[in-house]
Amino acid sequence: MVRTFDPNLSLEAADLACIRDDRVLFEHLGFTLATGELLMLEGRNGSGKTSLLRILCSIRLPDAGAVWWCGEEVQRLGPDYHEQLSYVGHKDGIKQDLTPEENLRMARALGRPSPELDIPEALELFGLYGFEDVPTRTLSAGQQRRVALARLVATEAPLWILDEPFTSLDRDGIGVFESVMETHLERGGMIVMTTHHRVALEGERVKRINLTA
Amino acid sequence: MVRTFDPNLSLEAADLACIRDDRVLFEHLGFTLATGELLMLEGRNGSGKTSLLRILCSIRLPDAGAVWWCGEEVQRLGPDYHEQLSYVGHKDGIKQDLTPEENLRMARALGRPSPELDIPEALELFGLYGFEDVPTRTLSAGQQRRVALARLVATEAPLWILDEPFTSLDRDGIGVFESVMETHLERGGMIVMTTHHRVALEGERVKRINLTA
Amino acid sequence: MMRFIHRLASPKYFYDVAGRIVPWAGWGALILILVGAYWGLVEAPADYQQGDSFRIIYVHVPAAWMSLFIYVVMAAAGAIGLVWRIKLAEIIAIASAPIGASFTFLALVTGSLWGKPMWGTWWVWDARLTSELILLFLYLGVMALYGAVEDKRMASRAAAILAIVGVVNIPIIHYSVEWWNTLHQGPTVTKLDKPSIAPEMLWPLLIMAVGFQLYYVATVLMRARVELLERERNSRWVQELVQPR
Amino acid sequence: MSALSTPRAMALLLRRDLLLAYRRRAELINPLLFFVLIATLFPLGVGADSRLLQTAGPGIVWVAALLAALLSLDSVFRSDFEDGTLEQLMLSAHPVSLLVLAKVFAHWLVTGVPLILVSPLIGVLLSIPSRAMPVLVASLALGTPVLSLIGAVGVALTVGLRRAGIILSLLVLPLYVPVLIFASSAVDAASSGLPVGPQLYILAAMLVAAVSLAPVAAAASLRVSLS
Amino acid sequence: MSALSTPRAMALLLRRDLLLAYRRRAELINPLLFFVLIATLFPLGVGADSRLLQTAGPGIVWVAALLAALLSLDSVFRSDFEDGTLEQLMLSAHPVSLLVLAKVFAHWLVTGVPLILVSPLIGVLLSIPSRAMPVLVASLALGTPVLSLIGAVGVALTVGLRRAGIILSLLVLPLYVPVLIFASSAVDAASSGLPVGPQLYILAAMLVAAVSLAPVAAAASLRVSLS
Ligand code: HEM
Ligand SMILES: Nc1ncnc2c1ncn2[C@@H]1O[C@H](COP(=O)(O)OP(=O)(O)OP(=O)(O)O)[C@@H](O)[C@H]1O
Ligand SMILES: Nc1ncnc2c1ncn2[C@@H]1O[C@H](COP(=O)(O)OP(=O)(O)OP(=O)(O)O)[C@@H](O)[C@H]1O
Ligand SMILES: [Mg+2]
Ligand SMILES: [Mg+2]
Repeated sequence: MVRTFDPNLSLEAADLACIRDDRVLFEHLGFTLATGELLMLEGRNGSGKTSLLRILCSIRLPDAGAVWWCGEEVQRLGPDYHEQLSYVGHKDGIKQDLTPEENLRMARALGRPSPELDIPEALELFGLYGFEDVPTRTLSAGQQRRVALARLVATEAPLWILDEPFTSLDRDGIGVFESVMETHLERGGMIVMTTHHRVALEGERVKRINLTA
Repeated sequence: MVRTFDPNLSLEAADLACIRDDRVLFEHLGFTLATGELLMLEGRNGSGKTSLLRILCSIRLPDAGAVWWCGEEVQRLGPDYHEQLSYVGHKDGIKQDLTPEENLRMARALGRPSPELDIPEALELFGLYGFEDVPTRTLSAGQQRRVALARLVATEAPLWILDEPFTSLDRDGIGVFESVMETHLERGGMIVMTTHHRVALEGERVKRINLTA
Repeated sequence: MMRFIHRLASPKYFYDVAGRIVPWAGWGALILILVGAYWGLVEAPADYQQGDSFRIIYVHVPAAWMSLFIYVVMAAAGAIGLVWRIKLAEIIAIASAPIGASFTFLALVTGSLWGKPMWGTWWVWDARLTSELILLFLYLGVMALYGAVEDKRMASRAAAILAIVGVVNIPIIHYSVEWWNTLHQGPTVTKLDKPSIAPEMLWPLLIMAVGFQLYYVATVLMRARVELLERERNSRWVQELVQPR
Repeated sequence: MSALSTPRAMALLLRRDLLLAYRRRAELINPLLFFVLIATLFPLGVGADSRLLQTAGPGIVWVAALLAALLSLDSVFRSDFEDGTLEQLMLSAHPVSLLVLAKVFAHWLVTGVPLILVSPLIGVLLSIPSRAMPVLVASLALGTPVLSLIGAVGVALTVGLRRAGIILSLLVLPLYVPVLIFASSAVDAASSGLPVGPQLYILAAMLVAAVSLAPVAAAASLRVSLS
Repeated sequence: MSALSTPRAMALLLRRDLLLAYRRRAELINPLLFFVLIATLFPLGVGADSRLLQTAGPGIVWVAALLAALLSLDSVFRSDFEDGTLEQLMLSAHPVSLLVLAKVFAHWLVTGVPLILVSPLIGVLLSIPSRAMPVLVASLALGTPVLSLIGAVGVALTVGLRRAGIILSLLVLPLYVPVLIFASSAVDAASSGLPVGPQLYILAAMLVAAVSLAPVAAAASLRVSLS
């Protein structure tokens, strides 16, 4: 039986604004995301997608508005909120001197370990079989990105926040990761992401916000 | 009148090999590239594309074989070869504390300034109008990539070596850069590049090498 | 001649030749060192000023000479490897470093053991002692740099550059006793015209020195063979070598 | 599966940092070598008068220790910041201040402890009398963790604020001064055969204060630096 | 349009590096601050016996200068390496060794010159007699460029390594020792009213040798580090 996440989870944002150097990137931005839904942030280069994602993670404070997780403000939840989310940013967030395996072990220590996939399985899923015990610095750009993404499946968090996850991936890699996202949504997970690629996920569960407009 | 490059230029490689940590990435690799041609390197993550590009730039020594520019070995040409090429790697190669304009000025000092486009025009071409005098660090990932690419048109080099130039670009940006490459080839330039995206350039002038095979 | 050099530069040929030299040099070193030690420590007369403590000279001086000699060999081999990209030279250079470091250490230790009875202190900050200590740090630096770079081909080239830069220290060590008036002994043995040392003391010293040389040859070739196998482990000749026949 | 307990996560983080240090074991002895090098540079610069050295000895050892700590500090957060793993730490399910404590402890184990072990040797090179050696070792054992802890706050501030380099020197070094003064005066007193209790008690008190306050301050600084 | 002449490219690179330093002007005074702090920490650690200080003074100034140089070295190539601009330099149409020379010159202007300017003040703090001040300034003027040049080779060798800070000091400090010895002995001699010609000539010779050799060695090292 496939475990599912609590169906009452929700991520809400209202009236968010972000101002950088006097330029208003966005204002009055709000949305609600329920389980099984994907929020796709679109917009041109420099439209504020990364800034918004960092606000949703609570790494950055919004210039107005607030973000709620299951009805509570994320700033006040602190580690309790962080336990529920996994973030993959423009930077991979892996240690170059550790092996992929050690990197994932650390990720599991910081979050919640996944009960379904252990570390070798997670690496295998992303085609890193045979590379699990070399220093990550000796991997190619795409392989490093795969390690960062493997973190998502080696831990268990209902909310994924992804900033251009497909960067440097080859077509195989993109295919694999799309099916991983698919599964996550089916299990009742949520995803907020940006990408300039076309993504194969469609349907009602995909919401879109365009920051350029 | 559009200036064209010397039609006798050529880039040749023969019997190249690259070995990393005992793994042979490629062997007996050779090609010839004439003016107006594009060489597209394909291959999965970790197949050795970046390594090959760095060998072609003469940043890295091949484990076997050699590369020739107009019949002379590139290792021996040194700066004379470097004057003929522009390289955009995985890293942008721009200084975060300088403005885009200052970055391009430096690029022009290190290579050959383009006689056709001055710096503001090059930035304008890549949609960076209005950002020419803010520190590059405050630009978004895609905007930074655009600055790196603007270097190609602000200087004049017949050979472009590009490692996934489309990273972080939005669709507009991709369109612009494809037409820039088109023009470069028509003027008799040469391009060696990798990408996991589909590129709109086709025809006889596009050669392909697949490193996975 | 060129053909011979070319053949020697081929890894497999070098591996075989070195394998044949090692036992000769090794046994030679052992015999010479034993003879020299017996002659020096037992037979040779005691010094009229220093008594028996002078006998440490038979270890100290050859070790100090070796520490300088090996550094020069290392830097020269490094330079050859860097300019002509000869793999064997790189390997010789890097194999020399730990041996040279040990001889330097030995020279420092025996020197300060000798210093205690002679100067009444283990250590003074005089020019020769200081520059020899710097030599130790240079050796350590070369080894640390080599160890820190992942790609061994790059590592040996980086280490070679450092070794070459450090060569400036060698004349400083050698001439320090002339350039500055120091506590340390001036040239006694190496004066060109006539050594100011009794022949009964000189002979065992020279025998020890040759013994140390042979010891270096044996160990450096051994280390080089190991390093060579490791770097060439994918090549055909190594595969054939390790294949059980 | 629920999240690991916080102590367990701290232990794993500690292990990770030690492992990282071990991966670069060639560099592991480096703070140590740096310490030794500085301690030998001084006699070279100052001249080899051994009476002079003896008076200056404790000061030199402690200034060297302080600089070795300062130089190795960067590694506490800088590389984590640059590769994005610091973001991951901040987004972990555990209180950041405790994770910081684990990281600082790892830093101390890797840079402070070797200094303590090698200090008697340096003491000999600098002609510190042997009756003062135990006090030298004790003062380092109490003092170096304080250096790591205070330093962590400084680095946490400098890691994000691009121009905060100045804050590191301005904030950290002056805070180091009391440690330096009490520690080297303890060693001085011991060389002259005077009691050293008061100085060591003060150092111990500093250690307690630093352990309880510095991680919280560092965590807060990191949060500011990252946003 | 053909490429710029090499001297012009060097001038532009120099200008760029100075501009970058100016952009981070808050960090600009960092090495200086460090220099001042060390020079003041010593009296604290050593105790304020002024006869002792006077003998130790030149050594302390020079050790401080040497450490300040060491600390600021990283900035010569490190940040260029990390953002990929170093690759661009290596692929430029000009000889790399000359570009390196321009960068080192910028580094010296930013870190060495302020030290020289402030050194008389430090000299007073450490009770160096005023007749030795000109020699102190002269020794710094001849010596600090050598430190920058030698340091550039070390940084070029270690730029590819993470956490190279301390391995760097292991490589560079031994090579710094001769500068330290001659420079501080010059100041010592001047304090005692002895002639200082020989030492200063040797420093000048070192400078000439370093200017001609170090850029070449650094360029070769960069080529190795990048490949
Ligand atoms: C830690 C202390 C010492 C160190 C580091 C040291 C270092 C050296 C070095 C590097 C050499 C070789 C110089 C060359 O060939 O250019 C040497 C040679 C020599 N040392 Fe020492 N030494 C030390 C203590 C002593 C002491 C205490 C004595 C005896 C008083 C001594 C006597 C000699 C002699 C006789 C030579 C041979 C000189 C010649 O003819 O080349 N050394 N030492
Ligand atoms: N610094 C290094 N040290 C050792 N091995 C390396 C290093 N860099 C890359 N490699 C190895 O070389 C292989 C090829 O890497 P390269 O970066 O050339 O791949 P790539 O084709 O560019 O991949 P991508 O599409 O992910 O960018 C990798 O699998 C990696 O194992
Ligand atoms: N550190 C910063 N300081 C000041 N302004 C910044 C900073 N980072 C980003 N900005 C500004 O915020 C704008 C939005 O940046 P952001 O990174 O959010 O864009 P993005 O939508 O993620 O773009 P991309 O598609 O290129 O990744 C940029 O145009 C930039 O000018
Ligand atoms: Mg972005
Ligand atoms: Mg690549």
